[in-house]
Amino acid sequence: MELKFSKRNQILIVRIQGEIDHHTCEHMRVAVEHNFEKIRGKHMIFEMSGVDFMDSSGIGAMIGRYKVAKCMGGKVVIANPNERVEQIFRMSAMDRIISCYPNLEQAIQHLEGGK
Amino acid sequence: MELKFSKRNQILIVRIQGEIDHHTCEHMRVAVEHNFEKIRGKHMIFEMSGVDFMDSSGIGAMIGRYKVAKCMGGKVVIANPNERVEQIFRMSAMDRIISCYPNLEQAIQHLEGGK
Amino acid sequence: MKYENECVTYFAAKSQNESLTRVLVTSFLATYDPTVSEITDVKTAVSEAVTNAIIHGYEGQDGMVELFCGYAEETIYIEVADKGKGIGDITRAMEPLYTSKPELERSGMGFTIMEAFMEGIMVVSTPNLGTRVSMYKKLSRE
Amino acid sequence: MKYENECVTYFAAKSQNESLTRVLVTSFLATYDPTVSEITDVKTAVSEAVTNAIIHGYEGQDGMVELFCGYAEETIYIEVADKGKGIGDITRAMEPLYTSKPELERSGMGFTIMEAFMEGIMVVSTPNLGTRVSMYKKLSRE
Ligand SMILES: Nc1ncnc2c1ncn2[C@@H]1O[C@H](COP(=O)(O)OP(=O)(O)O)[C@@H](O)[C@H]1O
Ligand SMILES: Nc1ncnc2c1ncn2[C@@H]1O[C@H](COP(=O)(O)OP(=O)(O)O)[C@@H](O)[C@H]1O
Repeated sequence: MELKFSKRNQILIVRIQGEIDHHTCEHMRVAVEHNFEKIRGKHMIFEMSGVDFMDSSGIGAMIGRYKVAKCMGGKVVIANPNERVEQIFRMSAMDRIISCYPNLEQAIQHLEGGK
Repeated sequence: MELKFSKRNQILIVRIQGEIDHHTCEHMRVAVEHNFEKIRGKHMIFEMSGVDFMDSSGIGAMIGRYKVAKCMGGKVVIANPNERVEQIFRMSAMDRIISCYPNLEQAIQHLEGGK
Repeated sequence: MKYENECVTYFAAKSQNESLTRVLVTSFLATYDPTVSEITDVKTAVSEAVTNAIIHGYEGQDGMVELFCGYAEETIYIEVADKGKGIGDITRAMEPLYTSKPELERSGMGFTIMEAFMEGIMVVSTPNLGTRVSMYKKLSRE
Repeated sequence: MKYENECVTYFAAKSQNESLTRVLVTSFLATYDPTVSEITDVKTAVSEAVTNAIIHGYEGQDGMVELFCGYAEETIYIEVADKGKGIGDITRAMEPLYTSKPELERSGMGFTIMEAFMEGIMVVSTPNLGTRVSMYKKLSRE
């Protein structure tokens, strides 16, 4: 797994490349928390067009990040998940707290449009 | 392994894509013999730029084809082997009976230039 | 059962080996012309079961995990086993969203995904002796 | 020996599994930042030993082949074993160009390649009981 971080106002944008499993989630958790604190972020967007595998560890990791963002009054949003990733998110009914958008622009719009 | 056959006069040109091991060599042997007979070939050129793995089964297969070509008064020549493939050929001293050329044109020239 | 092909692997219960098991099962399947979606189904189910063996079975302690792959009559058979902690209440463990380790960011969706992506699943477990998850899936093979 | 990571696989002695063993060993190595050339070395040596177990050990008959991968102190350890025919004269078997099966288009270069691409190799064999080839290679890890 490779992670690329960028920010836009109070949004931490995380581009994930590769496989999301229990092993790589450990690494992701640490790196995301670190960068989120550094930019004093409020929201997180996970851009997933480069994700070629995800199992249920990905759900756990997203819910974990959701809790962190919620503490800051923020949200977590997924951009560009492939069909499989979206299917796994839907199965867990996680889409009720974390929305998926077909691209980064719409994800940003959603977060900046809301309060 | 994928094989593509073409001919030029009495030369059967075999483009190999993929991995050369004991398993795939079985398939190659049958397909090459069949095509060599069909075109009533004399020489064979194996174009190996697409070979990403070869073990000693490849040496055995090339010597096997050399014997067949020799019966027809012909030769076997390798074109475009990567460094590894060439190393394995050199280790077996096979380069004394089967020459390697850096590209298909030189391989053809060698066969058509000779008698 | 007589398998057309079979392969059993024992590996250290380390998370770095999760990807190895996916690679292994993908390569095992490759001979049988699976669809991309079948490969992903089986890979995901294996990943869930193997992760469970590592996290829940051995809870980070040393141990060996077994992964069996078998193929017979257009069907792929998978077994993942550990000699770890075992599961007390299998029915509850298999409920969607149930997890005994929320503090490790588990979602409780592992078994649900295995059930959704494979055709059949059977779990045998004895507390302190270990767990064996057996799954199968028929390939379409058009 | 205590390995940092280890993995042992038993698979049916079928030639279709030769590529599976290469994929497995590549994936096992991946965690340790090997160079491309180190990966190819180990993959090739494994391919030779596994092919020998299938062709010479079992001679096309049913049987199971064992592939062990271990890692400790920057060194990869590989063992390939079969319970097949065994080797009568190991010294002769290891000579370059010696093969007992020229009719199957074998080149007799298998052991020579294993020796060239790995750092150490040991062969233990008993006629009618089987053969175990143990190899190791230190990784450069710059
Ligand atoms: N191999 C195992 N050994 C012990 N307990 C297990 C094992 N697999 C699953 N469990 C138990 O079943 C529960 C549910 O598993 P699962 O649906 O995969 O969700 P999760 O892994 O996210 O907790 C786990 O939380 C654990 O208590
Ligand atoms: N696992 C094995 N079981 C029985 N005999 C073997 C085994 N491996 C190697 N041999 C013997 O050693 C010989 C040399 O092996 P090798 O150098 O790999 O060349 P090749 O496989 O091309 O014959 C073989 O021809 C065979 O007689």
